[in-house]
Amino acid sequence: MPWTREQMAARAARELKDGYYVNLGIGIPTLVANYIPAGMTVTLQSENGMLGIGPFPYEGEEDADLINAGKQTITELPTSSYFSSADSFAMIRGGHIDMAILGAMEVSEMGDIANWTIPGKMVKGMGGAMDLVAGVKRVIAVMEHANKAGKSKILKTCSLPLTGGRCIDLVITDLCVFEIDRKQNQMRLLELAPDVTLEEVKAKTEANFSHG
Amino acid sequence: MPWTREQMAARAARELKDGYYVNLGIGIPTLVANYIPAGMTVTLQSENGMLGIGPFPYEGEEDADLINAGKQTITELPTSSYFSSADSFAMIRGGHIDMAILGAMEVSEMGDIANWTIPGKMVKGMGGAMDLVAGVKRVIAVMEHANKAGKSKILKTCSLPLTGGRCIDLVITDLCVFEIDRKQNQMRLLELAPDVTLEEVKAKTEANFSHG
Amino acid sequence: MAGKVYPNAKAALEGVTFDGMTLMSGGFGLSGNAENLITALKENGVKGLTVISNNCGADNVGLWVLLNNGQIRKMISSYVGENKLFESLYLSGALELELNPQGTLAERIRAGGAGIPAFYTKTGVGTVVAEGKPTEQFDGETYVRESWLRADLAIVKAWRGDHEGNLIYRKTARNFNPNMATAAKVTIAEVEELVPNGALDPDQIHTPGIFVNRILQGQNYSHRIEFRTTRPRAAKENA
Amino acid sequence: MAGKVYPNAKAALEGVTFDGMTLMSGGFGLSGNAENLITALKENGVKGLTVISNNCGADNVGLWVLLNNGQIRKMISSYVGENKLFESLYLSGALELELNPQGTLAERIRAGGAGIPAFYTKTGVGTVVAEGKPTEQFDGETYVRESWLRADLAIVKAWRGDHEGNLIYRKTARNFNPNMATAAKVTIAEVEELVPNGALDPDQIHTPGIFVNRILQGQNYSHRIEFRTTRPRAAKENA
Repeated sequence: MPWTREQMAARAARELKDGYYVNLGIGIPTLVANYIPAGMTVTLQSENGMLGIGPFPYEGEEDADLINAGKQTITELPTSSYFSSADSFAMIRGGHIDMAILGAMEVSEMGDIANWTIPGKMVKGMGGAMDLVAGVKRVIAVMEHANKAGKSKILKTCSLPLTGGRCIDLVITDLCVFEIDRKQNQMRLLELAPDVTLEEVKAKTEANFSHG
Repeated sequence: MPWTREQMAARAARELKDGYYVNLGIGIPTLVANYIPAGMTVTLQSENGMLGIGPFPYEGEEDADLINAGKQTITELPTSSYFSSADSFAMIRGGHIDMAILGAMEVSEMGDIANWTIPGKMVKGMGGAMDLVAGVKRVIAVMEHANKAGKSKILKTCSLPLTGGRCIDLVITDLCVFEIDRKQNQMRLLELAPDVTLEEVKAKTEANFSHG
Repeated sequence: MAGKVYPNAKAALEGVTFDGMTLMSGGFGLSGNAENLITALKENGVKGLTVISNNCGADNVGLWVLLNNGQIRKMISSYVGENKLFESLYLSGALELELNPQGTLAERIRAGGAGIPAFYTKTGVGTVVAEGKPTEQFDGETYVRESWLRADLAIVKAWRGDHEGNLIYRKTARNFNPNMATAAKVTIAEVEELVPNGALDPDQIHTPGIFVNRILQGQNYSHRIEFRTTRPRAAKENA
Repeated sequence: MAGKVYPNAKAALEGVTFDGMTLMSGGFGLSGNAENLITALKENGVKGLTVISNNCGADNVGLWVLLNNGQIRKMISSYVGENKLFESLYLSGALELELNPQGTLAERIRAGGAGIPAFYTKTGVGTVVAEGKPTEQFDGETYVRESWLRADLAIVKAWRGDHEGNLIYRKTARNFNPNMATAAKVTIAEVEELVPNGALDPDQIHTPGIFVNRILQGQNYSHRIEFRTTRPRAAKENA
């Protein structure tokens, strides 16, 4: 049985380590915050200029001056800090964030990622995604394994415009987990969702991968 | 009669304008602060990270955490602000300081300045001088016209290692004031100290200059 | 000194706008936007603007107002989603768009204020962002060269400001404001609270007054929220 | 979490020093020096240091102590005047020196922390500083390319810090400290006051805790002043 969105978030949370500074993308990655193990200190960064994101505010306590990179209302913690956009991305680009967990439209076996545009369909922009994949020490993509038509999103080469090349270390889909060795350009199957078979993953994956 | 150090400082102060942000070098330039006309607001920057330098502290009120770029104890004003070294020199390099008034060992008729080292004699360093001459909108050199041996310090070409090229707009010596057109590479005599003659300046100046 | 304080946004804009100018506008999403100055720019009617701003507002708010009034020719932004007007103008060819990675945008603005015409970054290497730009290897990794951004006018929003133009921002409303304040020929700041000189702690100034040419007390801030997310009160007991 | 707080400077240095390492040391003149950590580095005995610091202390204080103990191989600084020991070691060939303009030094350190391997500046063009470095024209003016600086260890001094490593500096003791805190593999901060989490206003943090790996409460600060300048009390009446 494939993993649900919540289960994918929980699986991603298992990559966290005590003391990590982490940036969570919009969508499933945001849910990861709910699965940080008790007793573990993980500090969340928001690229609009904050370290130490707290939980959503209680109703009536929302503050228009306190939002995350997804423009959702949040709260601060006793150890939070605020800074400018230039300082925030100096922090990201300078390699100070330990991990980013991001959504993806396509990932290649070399660790390329496409998650910001579909030419002719979407006028949005990359926001901070290109900075995060280029600057963060370890980048995890959390995504559906295939699109609605059943076509693999784990590819030999991305077909969409890239967000970054050779920058993804781990891919968590609804079917399985791949790790990517960016130096060797090799993707390896690490684990399967319950009752998902190697054959099913092989059938639904365009990319080459090793296993076992 | 040549100008005294105090008179040179007073002459330099006449270049200030209301609302200016100014950086004053060590020595005679520091004295300029005493000649800011009443009613004129001039904000002094210290390149170690402060805007709005106040007067020296009263005895017993010195604060080791509050010094100027010459490492002298100073005070703050109600409108002062502090910032990091990178921010301070971003301010200087970015052209936000209206005027710098600096000492000089040599100035050339093209506006080159040498004021940081004498090879084989002095191991000190340039501190912020190179940043100031390169980044500040208008740079004024205040200096003795000749050395103790009577040799001109206003030269065709500087003999000492440069602090910056084509960056000086005005030179105030004990004998006279020169203005330099940095685009045209031309130096022009603007005024003479009382009882100092054009002939005397000509005799004591190696550089070419126009007058009248 | 000729004071920096202006009675309102309209007065503060006098003599500093011209058609075809480049404008920096602070804010991220709807947080930290110079709402009074944007409204005054609409009334001012200046046209053909190149606007440098992370986003372009949302329906009826922020820079959307200038977009809707046909005053913007080109946007330099990192994210323009959730903005139907923008999308339709762009797809019709009525609006130019230069997309920058958010961190590259922020650093280009900082560089503009800091006298740094170009710098190298890993961001965007191997993507459309790096196309046509010089790249170079440092320590075995490839970097792309990006150039500074400067503007004729920057409009910024702060929480508190004094008469000298010293500014303090509040929470994530800081965002691009301090960087933009340094990168324009003229910077105008609007503040929620204009305080007397001496009311701000010199150790706590985010934008020193040297960067602010004009300042005004803003009014009628919308405090609008794009995505209101909350947790139930009941959770308090378990917190 | 494995805590960041260490009982003293000696403990905080454990496991992070090695001969030949590159050290950044905050401070300008005698203001904002990590005095406890410098003393502990002397006791630690690490040798062959390349030290990046604006100055090199003064007689018996600051980095002078490490210089006098033969621990420094090379200095990267902007100003080393008023330091006889430095001068004699340098002239005897026992010490290497790389002089940088102060602003270039500060920006190279910021670049090191910000992931920017190179940038262009006008500072130093036409001087010895630009010799051997690439230059380029932007908008008709010549700029020289400078590269980032990074270190194995940065030691910084702040006024107040919490257990997360968030730091607030005081007055001109801030100087290079916030920039250096971002540019080393390991950063250790000593503070005059170690305060509980929650005691610092998140809007007022100068160095976010992410940049600080270890923190300790310092003691016995010298508060030494290099050039004591005062005005007479009598002047108060005329002020």
